[in-house]
Amino acid sequence: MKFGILVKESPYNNQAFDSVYHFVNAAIEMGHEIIGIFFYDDAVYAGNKYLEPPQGDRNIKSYMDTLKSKGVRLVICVAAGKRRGVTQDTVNESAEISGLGQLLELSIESDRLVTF
Amino acid sequence: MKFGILVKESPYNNQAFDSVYHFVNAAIEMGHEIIGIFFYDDAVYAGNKYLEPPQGDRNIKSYMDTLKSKGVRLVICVAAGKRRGVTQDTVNESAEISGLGQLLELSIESDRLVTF
Amino acid sequence: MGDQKTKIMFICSTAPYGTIYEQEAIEAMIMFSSYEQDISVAFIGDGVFSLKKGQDPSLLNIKNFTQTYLVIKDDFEVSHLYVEKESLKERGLDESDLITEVEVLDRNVLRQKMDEMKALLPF
Amino acid sequence: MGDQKTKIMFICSTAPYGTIYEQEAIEAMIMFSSYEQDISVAFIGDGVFSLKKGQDPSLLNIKNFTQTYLVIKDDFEVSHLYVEKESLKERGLDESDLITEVEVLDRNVLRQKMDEMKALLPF
Amino acid sequence: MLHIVKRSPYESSALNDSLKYIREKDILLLTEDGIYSAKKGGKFENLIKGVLQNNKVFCLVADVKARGISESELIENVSLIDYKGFVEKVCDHNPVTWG
Amino acid sequence: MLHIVKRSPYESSALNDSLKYIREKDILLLTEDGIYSAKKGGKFENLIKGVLQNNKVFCLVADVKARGISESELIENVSLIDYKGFVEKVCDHNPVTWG
Repeated sequence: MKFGILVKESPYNNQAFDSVYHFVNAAIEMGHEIIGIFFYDDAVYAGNKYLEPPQGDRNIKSYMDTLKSKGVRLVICVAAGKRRGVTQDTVNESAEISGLGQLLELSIESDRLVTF
Repeated sequence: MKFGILVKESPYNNQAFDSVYHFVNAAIEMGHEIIGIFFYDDAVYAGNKYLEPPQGDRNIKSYMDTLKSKGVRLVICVAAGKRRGVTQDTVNESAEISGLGQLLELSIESDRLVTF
Repeated sequence: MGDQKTKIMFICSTAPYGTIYEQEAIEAMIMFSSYEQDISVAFIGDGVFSLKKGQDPSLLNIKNFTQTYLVIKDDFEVSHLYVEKESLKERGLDESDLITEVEVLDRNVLRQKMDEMKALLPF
Repeated sequence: MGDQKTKIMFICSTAPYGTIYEQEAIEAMIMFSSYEQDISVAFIGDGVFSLKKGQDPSLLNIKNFTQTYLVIKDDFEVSHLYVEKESLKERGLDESDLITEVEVLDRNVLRQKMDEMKALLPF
Repeated sequence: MLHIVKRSPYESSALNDSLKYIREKDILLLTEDGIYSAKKGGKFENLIKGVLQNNKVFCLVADVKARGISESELIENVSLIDYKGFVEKVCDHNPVTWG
Repeated sequence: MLHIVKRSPYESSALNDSLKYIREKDILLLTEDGIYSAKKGGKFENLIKGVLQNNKVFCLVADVKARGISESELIENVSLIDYKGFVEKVCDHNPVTWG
């Protein structure tokens, strides 16, 4: 099946992005296709390249890099990102910045859209 | 009176920092002293210098600058900030980065500590 | 994207201003509507407060983004604005308290609409 | 900072892992305790879940930060760990479910402790 | 003690949590989405009326206006205050914020 | 429909909101802090038992273990699934996330 993912919650305040990470890894292992993860609302903070988590703590940036290395598109909403300081200048290289049209495309092209 | 402020919520996701802004302005106008605002948890995102809010929208950066111009210390927690990518390299010039000891000092030196 | 329109529903269940979800939901609705799909918006729970008449957030320096709902069907081709009847009642509101014309539906009927959707977007 | 110790209470009312509040509250407690003030911690509501025995977040790649409570009184000189009795009961828990020794208090008694505090820090 | 409630009572336990700790002479201050608690005809009308028998209840006027709640839609004896009033209440009472 | 509830029922209305929309053949999936809903002896035990009469209820095992809830502490007939099970449920049912 083809999955699209929408994540809305802040990566450190909430467990949501952790859940996305584990869900997506499981889906890929099972042979499903993830056509993209769309980061909206406070979730765009996951795309900041300056994150420096303490040792032994969750590492959001390495989660992003791992997902990217598995071929998953990581799309940061341009409008939500701009407002919050996640822009072309500050975005993690594993992620890309694009518009809300990408979320619509996920809704159309996926068999299932899952929100976290 | 001397007030200390603790703000914990994300500036865009929540109204909390807006409430801080209006509360602090009112307190200063009334002749009270604000000995500092401590940004913790997701509130540290308010200290990011890259914010570019759309026209006509709330402007968190200009709120920070206004508070600073009124002599209010804006303290971003170093540990919470590092985790979230708000560091010496990315912090708004109106804010300063410091440790949790500053929050303790606010608790001790203020007549009232208010959490938002 | 094929010929058939995709049915997508925004489920708005959060109050305005206290959090940003409803404001960014509207930004998404506006963008979606330019792609000629079949977009509907369901207001349930605290989401119904977004449609309350008389909102004036000027004292908070926040713009009244809910005004967009006045034109969202005509200017942005959103197909339906549904409001759950039970949520209105629980909040002491009725249709006359709302800023624009909507389809007030029983929860059961709204649930049937949800079943027709390809994707549900909760905000 | 003067001779008199300042009485400060952390009010922990959030469950662990789902949100970061409890983890960052502990980081603050540890830092505070090195300044020789009078620090207490009250667990109310979902905060009591932080003290539940048997937590193992390894499948989530999250560290079990609540282990800090095992040593917080001895190593970090936090004066009191209070747990609200009513919150335990509502969640089907009792003292034997908790990872460390605490003072279980009736809500009324805990409220009296709050009245003695200079500052209340809700997390 | 000043109990500050800023979340909607329909989606958060904050109002209920605060009421467990409210005592004589305490004040309940509703801000942000918390002001919906004080709407006439809403689910929490009786709860707030009960609080009003022993305690004063205030709503922040900027938050009430933002959300389109007119004065006549507020439960009787709930008072409106501005940010300066908020500051005054904090001067008078040690604040605790719920939710 | 797959109803995903990720907030604690003690502090959020998400569980209750989901149950207003649950119908025959729907599934309730408890994740993150939502898993506290399924704890034996807790305030929501009867509510969940009621749901179980008509619907299947699942808890994400990683979230249950993280929070120190043993299998014997879960309400009877609530089933544990891992992330792959979660993926399977989403394949079978259109998901909606509450709260």
